[in-house]
Amino acid sequence: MDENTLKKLKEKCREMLKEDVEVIIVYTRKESEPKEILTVIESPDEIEKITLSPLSANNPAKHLIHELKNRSGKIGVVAKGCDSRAIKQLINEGKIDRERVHIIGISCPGIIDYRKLITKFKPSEVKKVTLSGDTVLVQTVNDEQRIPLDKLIYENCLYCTHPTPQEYDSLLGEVREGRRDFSDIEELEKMSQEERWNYWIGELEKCIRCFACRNACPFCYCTECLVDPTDLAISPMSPAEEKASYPRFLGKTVNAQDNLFYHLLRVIHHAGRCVGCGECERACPMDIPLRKLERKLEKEVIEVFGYIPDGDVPFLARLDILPEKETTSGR
Amino acid sequence: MDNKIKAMIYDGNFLRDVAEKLLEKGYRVIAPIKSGNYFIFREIDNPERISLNFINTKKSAKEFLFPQNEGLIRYREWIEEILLDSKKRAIIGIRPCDAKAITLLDEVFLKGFKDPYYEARRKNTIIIGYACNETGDYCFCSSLGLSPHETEGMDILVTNLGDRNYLEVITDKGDEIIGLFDVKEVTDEDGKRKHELERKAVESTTRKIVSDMKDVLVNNFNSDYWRKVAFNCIGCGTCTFLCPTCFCFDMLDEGEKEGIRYRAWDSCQFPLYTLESSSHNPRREKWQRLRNRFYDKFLYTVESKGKVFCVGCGRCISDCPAGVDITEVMNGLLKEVSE
Amino acid sequence: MSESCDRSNQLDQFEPKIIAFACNWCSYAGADLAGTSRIQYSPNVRIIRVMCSGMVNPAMILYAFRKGADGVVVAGCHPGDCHYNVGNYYAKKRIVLLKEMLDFIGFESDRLKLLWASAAEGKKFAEEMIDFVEKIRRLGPQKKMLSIPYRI
Amino acid sequence: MIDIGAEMENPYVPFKAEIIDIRQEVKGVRAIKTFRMRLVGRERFDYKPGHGCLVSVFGRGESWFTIANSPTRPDLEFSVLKTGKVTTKLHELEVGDIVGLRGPLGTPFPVDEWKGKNIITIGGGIGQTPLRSVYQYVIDNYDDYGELTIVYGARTSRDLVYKDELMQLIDEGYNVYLSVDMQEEGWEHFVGYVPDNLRFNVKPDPDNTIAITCGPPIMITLTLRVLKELGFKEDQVYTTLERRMKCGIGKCGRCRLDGKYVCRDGPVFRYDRLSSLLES
Repeated sequence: MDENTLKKLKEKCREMLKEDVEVIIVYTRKESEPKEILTVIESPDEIEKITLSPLSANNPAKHLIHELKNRSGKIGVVAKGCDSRAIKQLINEGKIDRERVHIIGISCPGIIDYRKLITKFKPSEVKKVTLSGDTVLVQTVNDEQRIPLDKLIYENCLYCTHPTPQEYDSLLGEVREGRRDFSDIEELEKMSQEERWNYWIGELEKCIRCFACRNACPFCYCTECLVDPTDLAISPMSPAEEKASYPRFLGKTVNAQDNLFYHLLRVIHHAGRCVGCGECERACPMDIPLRKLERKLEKEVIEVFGYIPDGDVPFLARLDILPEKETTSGR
Repeated sequence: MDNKIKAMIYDGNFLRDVAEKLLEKGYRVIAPIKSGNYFIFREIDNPERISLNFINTKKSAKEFLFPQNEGLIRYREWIEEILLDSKKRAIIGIRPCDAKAITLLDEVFLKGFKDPYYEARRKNTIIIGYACNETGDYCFCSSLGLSPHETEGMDILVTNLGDRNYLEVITDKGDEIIGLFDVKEVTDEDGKRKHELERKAVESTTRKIVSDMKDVLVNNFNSDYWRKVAFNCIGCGTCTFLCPTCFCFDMLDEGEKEGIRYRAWDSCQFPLYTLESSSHNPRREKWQRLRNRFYDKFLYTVESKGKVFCVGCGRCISDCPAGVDITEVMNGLLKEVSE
Repeated sequence: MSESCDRSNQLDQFEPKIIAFACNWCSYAGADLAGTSRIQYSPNVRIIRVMCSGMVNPAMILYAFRKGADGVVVAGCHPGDCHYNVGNYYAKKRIVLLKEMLDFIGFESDRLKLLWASAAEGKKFAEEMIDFVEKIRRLGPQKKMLSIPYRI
Repeated sequence: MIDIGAEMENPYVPFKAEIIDIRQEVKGVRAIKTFRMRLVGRERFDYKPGHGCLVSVFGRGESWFTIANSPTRPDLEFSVLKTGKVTTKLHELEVGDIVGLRGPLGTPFPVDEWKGKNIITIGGGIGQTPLRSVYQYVIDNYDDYGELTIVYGARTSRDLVYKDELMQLIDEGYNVYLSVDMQEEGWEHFVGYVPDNLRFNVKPDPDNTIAITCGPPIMITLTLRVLKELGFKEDQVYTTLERRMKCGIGKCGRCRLDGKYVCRDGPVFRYDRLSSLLES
């Protein structure tokens, strides 16, 4: 994520654009603030726009699906550890055709939580944010500050299991070891049942059901989502009974219980698929700790079912790893 | 300065004291409190919980006049009850841009067909504003003809001069309330100080937008620019739900035999918003929906209501997960047109 | 789908509302057998016939809780003799995960029960239902997940 | 000009209405039923042809229907195509059931301005409903208006709505041009699409004539093109638009098309106002 990785990335992109790659999905900086967004570059003169810093947060997997649908050629994509895991999982689920993708893997030391950054700096004054070693260099209009990364790091990256991409065509940055650690989930599990209920109802009461978490997640791609279908598979010819009897599990009543229904249902669909990229928590305007729900699910998938994520056979298909008892928790 | 507005000085923290007084008089007081690392309006029962060191709250106070869920009719075989809510309320500590947004909502709900539900709440709500001495990084109210010390839409505007408060009373409702407090005359030194604060706030605004985009938008409806702008957008409802001037709603029935017909916030970014039962959807693509949001704010509402429906609060910029920025989009369109 | 269960007021003895999703080939036939052979079991159980226990979607279970069910039972065939071969395996996987998540958020996951009952085990089906209703009666009415939109 | 929904003090609360007669117009998958309703406990609100109502079924929701009969005829008639949640429930109702009615909503046809002019109505499928209200009004005040021509077509003769009424009009000597898309035995009228029927058979003379068209979007576009070829100017042609509607009073933003609300400023539009719209 430091300067020379960025230089190598630019050279790599220049080469790729000369070869068979039609476009590359890369990070570029917004004009008015240091936040980085994903853009598609097609020609070599756009190479200068590419950035790579601890602010390159978003997961390009969903954009990749979109571009593959709209273009015919090969597509390059810059992917950190969790992003490449997402792309690999989507390949297993048949949403991405591996031959048409050139993955530039970036070994990721952890990204900055933008919300923490703007509590310390005014966004319009920040010129450049770069990483050297494990301290962050923030160049602002009037001075330059050095802050240790773990002061600004996005909390989810502390529990990162795959900082170095597994699935890539070329890899930049030295290899890093991930670790599997569910200490924050165990903290929550120690609380009593009442405390946990009050904690979660207190958090989920803030939800305004804007569906940013679902729309940001690379694995929430069903158009007929049970909770808020983005498109109904109806045609002018579909009979009225079918449309009338369409199941409506959830209206637009926004209260703690209905929000809980929505989030539980959304999360449980990610069993064994979630790669921990944190897009859902970053997208949530109300700062709800959504990652904790997903990580609890990942913990159960590993401990109760003994399924190691990233296996080639998706979790749903593994019917041979059922626990004997109904549930081991019983707490 | 509108001549009707009376200015006066109050020693001490007026917002906290007025909250206490109004609670005693049986008002439901709604004020900003700190929750997590942002601020939000909540109904409070003791004035200590008010905290005022914020640029703006996460959600505007719109939800107390036009709630996210509002019961209209409770029914069994036929109508059981019409659920009007006319409890006396006071919204305290609202920023000038959100107060202006409320006057825009009045344009929608009180003009032409009077919306009885909105009117019942609006008539019984006192709005006491809190001027901005420093604009945030995402604010651009000054480029929309608004000032950080704007008084439109408020009963009383409070400006913090440090040790004392500079009050501006705009409506008779404000007069009644001021009557309960002992206030002092304004010295011209206070007046100078207030204008100084206002000027400093306007200067510190970094973001700009051109408010009259009408003809640029009309000629560029089919340009490819809108597809590029929508590349990153994920089609969620965050910008519309946080926006203080968005008023679209959906009406649903909950409960087959007996239940409630309620209306809930809806977003033009959701595809089902315009999907017809014949499966025809006038805005099927994500970029058409995003384009519609910009056209609604800067063209359609100008055509139908004569007002730009944006108050420059910047919430849709700061909280957009995909980094779509209304000022960059509009200025980008102007730049692209000029090339 | 269960209608909105209106909350009967607090009698001296709490009568729980139980929703049972019974798989058409085994458990529903088992419940039928219990009925035809005059085996009594508590009337609180409302049975919904589904073609396979694998069809029971977590949304249906959560929807039942949201509308006021005190307990939900998913009854299917014994592992191995499911009419669709793997339906009950999926059911088990979903129910175990859902119970873990319900427990994590502080909801009594004992209110959800997975039951294997073949077509011949009418008696076992009835007994399981009776002691499940007792367990729920001890747990008391389920108010946590109950969503009352009329509160708007 | 009738103020929209003048008699409703709360625009979201429907009037109580009882179904007094149901006529099955079309059977099968795309069934159509015409409901005749009478308000309970109050006089019928007065309205103009082209006004519509939101028929409300508690527990299911509301749907917009243009009033099918002319104000000169008793009660209120709505033709309901079975296509979704609310309409399916409506089709299950029997005579005597209670529904809610919110209206009159929308902007009606300016029938007063048309006095002394010839009227031609061009309808397709269920689009015939608003036109029926117009031609019934014209027939009841026939000396105020010029010549009336009715052009109406549907996919098959089974899909024709108000068939017996139209046959009766033919016997009474009004020029009615019916058409079906495909040839059927026992069908002696025109075979083909409505716009072709208009171009080859009807060939209306644009002088002092008002044309009103309503039906599926493709039919409207083709009909507008034929009318232009025949020399109709844009302010002589009226059409209606289809949009998803919820509040019906120009608030909720769903049916907004550019600066206009289809439910309040429409669904009837004069064509010259439509051609300038960006999004149509």
